[in-house]
Amino acid sequence: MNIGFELIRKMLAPWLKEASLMLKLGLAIVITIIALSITAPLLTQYSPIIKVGDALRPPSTKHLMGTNNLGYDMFSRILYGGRTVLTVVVSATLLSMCIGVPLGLISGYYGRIVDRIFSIIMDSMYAFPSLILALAIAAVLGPSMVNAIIAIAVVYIPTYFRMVRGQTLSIKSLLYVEAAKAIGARDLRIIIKHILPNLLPTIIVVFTMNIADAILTEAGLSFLGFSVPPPTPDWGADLRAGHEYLLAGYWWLVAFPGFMIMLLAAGFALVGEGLNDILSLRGAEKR
Amino acid sequence: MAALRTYIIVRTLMTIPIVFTLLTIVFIILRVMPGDPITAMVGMKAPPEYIERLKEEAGLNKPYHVQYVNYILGIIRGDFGRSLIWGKRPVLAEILDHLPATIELTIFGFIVSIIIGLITGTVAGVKCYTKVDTTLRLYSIIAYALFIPWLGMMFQLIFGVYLKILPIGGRIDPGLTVGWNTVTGLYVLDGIITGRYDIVLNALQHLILPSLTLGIVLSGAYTRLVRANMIDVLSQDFIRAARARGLSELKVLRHALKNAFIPILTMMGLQFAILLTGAVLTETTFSWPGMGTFLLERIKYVDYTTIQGTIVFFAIFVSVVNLVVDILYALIDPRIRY
Amino acid sequence: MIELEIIDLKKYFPVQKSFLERLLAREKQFIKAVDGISFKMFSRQVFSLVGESGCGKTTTGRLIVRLEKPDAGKIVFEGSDITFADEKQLRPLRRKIQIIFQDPYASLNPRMRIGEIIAEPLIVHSIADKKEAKEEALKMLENVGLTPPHMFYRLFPHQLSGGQRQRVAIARAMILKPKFIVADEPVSMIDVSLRAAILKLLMKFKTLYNLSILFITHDLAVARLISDTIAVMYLGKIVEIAPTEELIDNPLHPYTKALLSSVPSLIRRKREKLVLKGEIANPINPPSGCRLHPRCPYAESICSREEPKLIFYGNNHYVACHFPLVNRRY
Amino acid sequence: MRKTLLAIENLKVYYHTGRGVVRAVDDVSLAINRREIVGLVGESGSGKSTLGYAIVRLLPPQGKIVSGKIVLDGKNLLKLSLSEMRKVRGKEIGMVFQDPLTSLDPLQKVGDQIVETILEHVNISKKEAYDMAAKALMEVGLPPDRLDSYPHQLSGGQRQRVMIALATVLKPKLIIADEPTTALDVIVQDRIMELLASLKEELNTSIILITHDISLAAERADKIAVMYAGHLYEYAPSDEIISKPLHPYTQGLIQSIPDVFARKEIKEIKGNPPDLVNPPSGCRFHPRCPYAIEKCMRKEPAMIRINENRYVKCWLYA
Repeated sequence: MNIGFELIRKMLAPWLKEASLMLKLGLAIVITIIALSITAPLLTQYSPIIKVGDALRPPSTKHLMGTNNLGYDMFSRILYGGRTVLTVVVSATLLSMCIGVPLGLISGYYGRIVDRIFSIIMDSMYAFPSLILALAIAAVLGPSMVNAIIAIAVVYIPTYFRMVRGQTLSIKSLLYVEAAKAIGARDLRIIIKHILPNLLPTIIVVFTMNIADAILTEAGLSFLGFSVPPPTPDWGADLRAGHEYLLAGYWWLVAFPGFMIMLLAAGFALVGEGLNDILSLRGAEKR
Repeated sequence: MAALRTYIIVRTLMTIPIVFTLLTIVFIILRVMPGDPITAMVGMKAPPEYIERLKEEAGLNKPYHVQYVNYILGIIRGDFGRSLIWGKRPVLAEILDHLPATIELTIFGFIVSIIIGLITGTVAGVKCYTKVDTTLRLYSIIAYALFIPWLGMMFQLIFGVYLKILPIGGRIDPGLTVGWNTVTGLYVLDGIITGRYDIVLNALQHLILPSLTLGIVLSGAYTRLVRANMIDVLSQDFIRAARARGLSELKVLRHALKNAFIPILTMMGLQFAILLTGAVLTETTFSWPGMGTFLLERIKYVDYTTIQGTIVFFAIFVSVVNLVVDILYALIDPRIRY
Repeated sequence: MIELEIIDLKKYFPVQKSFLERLLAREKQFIKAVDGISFKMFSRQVFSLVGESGCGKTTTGRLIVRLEKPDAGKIVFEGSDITFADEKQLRPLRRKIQIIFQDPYASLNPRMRIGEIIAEPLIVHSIADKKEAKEEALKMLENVGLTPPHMFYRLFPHQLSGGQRQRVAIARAMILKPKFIVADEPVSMIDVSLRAAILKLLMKFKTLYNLSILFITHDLAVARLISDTIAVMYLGKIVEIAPTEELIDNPLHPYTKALLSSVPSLIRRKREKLVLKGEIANPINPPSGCRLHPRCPYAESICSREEPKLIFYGNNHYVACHFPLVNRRY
Repeated sequence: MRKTLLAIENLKVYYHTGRGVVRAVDDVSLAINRREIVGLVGESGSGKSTLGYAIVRLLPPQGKIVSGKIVLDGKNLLKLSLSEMRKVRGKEIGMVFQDPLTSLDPLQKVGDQIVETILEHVNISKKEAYDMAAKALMEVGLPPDRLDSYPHQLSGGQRQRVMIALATVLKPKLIIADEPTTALDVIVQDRIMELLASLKEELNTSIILITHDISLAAERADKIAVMYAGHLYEYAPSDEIISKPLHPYTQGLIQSIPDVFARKEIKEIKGNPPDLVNPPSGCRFHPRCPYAIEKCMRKEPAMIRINENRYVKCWLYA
């Protein structure tokens, strides 16, 4: 037993600093974008779905990000587009979390045949290309915001399920759960008091990482024309619309929406990575 | 070796329920979910007779269980149905027409991503928690967050529109392939086989931007993965033990890389799905005539059987790749073969 | 009075295999963790199960507190058969039989406060309301020497040292005033200088509650210190049972003797060494007959054919060996 | 030839952690003679492993050797370049680790791992290296066909024998064994210790046996060094230290462990091991020491030489 040496090996002090830096940067990006889209009406006087000027004008002081082929102001489309993206993505990931987590808990805790069936379904879905799966669902349901939410939610249920199931399995065999059994605690108490709280940090990390991924899937869906129908402002759809004018060199039609997608996804990914590092380093020091 | 053979057989058999489940999921999504696919795809305004006719052609007017049995039996026979439009060709034939383009793109994209990913990940892992590492971590996050069509369009703008040095769409200049018979459908390979180096060159030129786009975006995930595994392996006892035996850092790194590669390989199977997702978007951006553009086009034209066939094909494709990866895994790791 | 009787208890664990592999395999394979053991424990006794890792001593303990389901045999606690009791029947029993685990780092929920951990059994069995449970827990903290109790009540496990955590685990086990404790290597992960205190604490509760203790350990020195009777296990079987001093002074089984001659000791008296060949066999396919025979220097052909039974040798001494060292005693 | 093989002088090893600087080894001096087994005894956090790894300069990244000297056979290891140090590791100093399963590369056959080590240090052909590896396996009591085994195919004891073969194949002057038997059962432990002792005779090496088990050290080591909270508190021949421990900590340690062959009461050492980020002032043992006087709190005692072989760091003997 060499615990002392091990402990010191795990005290990863300088690395916590980097993790919290990533977390702060990510949070700054995410909060800024959320704030911008909430306060959109204060920041721009233009409606995103009304012709407000000449078509295909480059960025100017009047139209910060130029205008598109229909003469809509790109800047206000970006701001309001953020609302669409965040609404779809956050509702979808919350939905898949609410379904995936309980299923994973049941599957992991009780095991046996229920676990077999759930696992094989979830594993198959997980291995399948997410965008194509979402595409199939969205295509059947038809393009609308609710349908996009459903399509994305279905795609990410396995992410939560697999993580929660795996963790439940390993926590279930830990001594403190055994100890709870030995004092006579019932299953429900064990799941809620002993397993779920220990899962929460991981769930939060997966949730933020998942949002980042869902942003890209939503953008993919709307780029391919299966998310919110026009003229609702949406970054992926705007990118698609702008693609047609690319050869003519109207760069502002594509540069801004795509950049926003990247920025928002990167923001959430940074938050996820930072949280993950901090939690695992803290965990290592606590042991 | 007998144990290895058993493992391969068992693992192959285990693919069957997975494929079966996937097929069922596809069936449920396309038919049992609220709203029927034909109406959804044609639109509510289409004349009812037209919808009825399409349903009958696709066999959708029968009860669900009959449809399900027919569907599964058809796939077992290798019958993916016939297209509803354009000469009613067998779906499988159409898929096979478009498959090589996708494979060529994914192979090159994969190569780009794995090269970038391995190098950046290893460097980040070895130099972990230095400035180099921080930079590479940021790179991996940004690369991961890049939206493929956007990166593709930026490349098109720079290299196609402004610099005009690279083609921005398609697989090859149309004039070149007149009178040229492909062998495998992979243009680079066929060009080499038939000695048409002008075709090889031209195909490669067309490949640069799409595969760079796909590769860079995917490399982010690999950087992260390789880095995490390297850090993990480098902190293990046997690395310290190898240093204690006086092995040179290069040899120590070799031990580390070999061990770090195993979990990476497992992840590659799952990454393959991401690769395909990426390919669909890349194809759309670069008008690449592969499976992705094919699928989208048929969705637009409501070619229902083709849509189903293509998705089923993707399902089987993914399962087979995962199978191959798992077998490779067993070949590399002696512990699997108990 | 007999507190606990174990009769021919068995537990086989299936070798983990995936669904399809099991279909392909001709026969199921099992790890024979506990393979037919019997013993009696008198009340207020400390009974030690001693053996090397993988001998089945921990599984035996887990079977008795019914964290595992036995495959065959009988567990009789205070006259009632609890071998196959279901969860509902077990609940009242859990108040009487408690377990202390080896690893104090893993046996406490990292997200619960020390106080909550100690009070939990009272809440689970609806013995006390929240306020009473807190009072009890505070008293218990004082009892196990974690003072000031109000401070420790609010701490989280990671703020405690290994020794302190094991005190918490003991407090949790004792708050229900049990009759019977399974102590599974309670000091093996604790710093040497703190072990004595933990053992003393355990003995304090023994007198306080008239406890019977099944003490599981790999360390003969600790077993000698605290137990009345020692049983030695090897590969899922009990090979020898005797009162402590008798076992140490007159080991009859070659395995016990080998164990004794391998334990490091500060009193470096010259001992005759009994050296066993090889290492412990695979519990999936244990050797036929006497399980020690491939390693035993005294093995003869009967040892590989016939399994020796536990035989009484006087002085409360039982041994399962065809050629016990009894003749070599003088 | 000098009598002293390894001399550690005023060694300080600090870890820089999130909570502050951990003084894991603080001003430790220790001399080890040729053909001697020295038991380095201490509880977790005492700095015994850190000391062991500092000798081969294989500390975790946060660990730094702040000052001091480590002289092996007249050569200060702390002054060597990294590549010179690499030549010392494995060739002049062999290491045996606590957990043989995780200390061997799981993907490489044990034979290849031994051969790799040999070829790194000696300029011979692969064939000769294989013969050497086979011989090394036989020396540790394993059949040479085990060269073709992967680590997971061996039992715990066999793996530790492989580790020992790896450590001794180049006939080093010093072997550092870090808790070499903690992961093993007593019977196997005894045989592994026997093997180490016999190899020591055969190869004329010295061994540093790092262990938390003072009984084990007492049985096998010629001398015992007792560490507590980063300090070396007592260093003496095993017999003397067991029969007449001088330092209160050593006394407490001996009183706190039960013995199979003795009917004795055991007594714990009061209190808890100190937090090394904020160690107690003066003598680090003073909060737990039954004999502590005011001076112990204020001032750290110096190492006192009792006789030629016996050292203790305690105000009681000043």
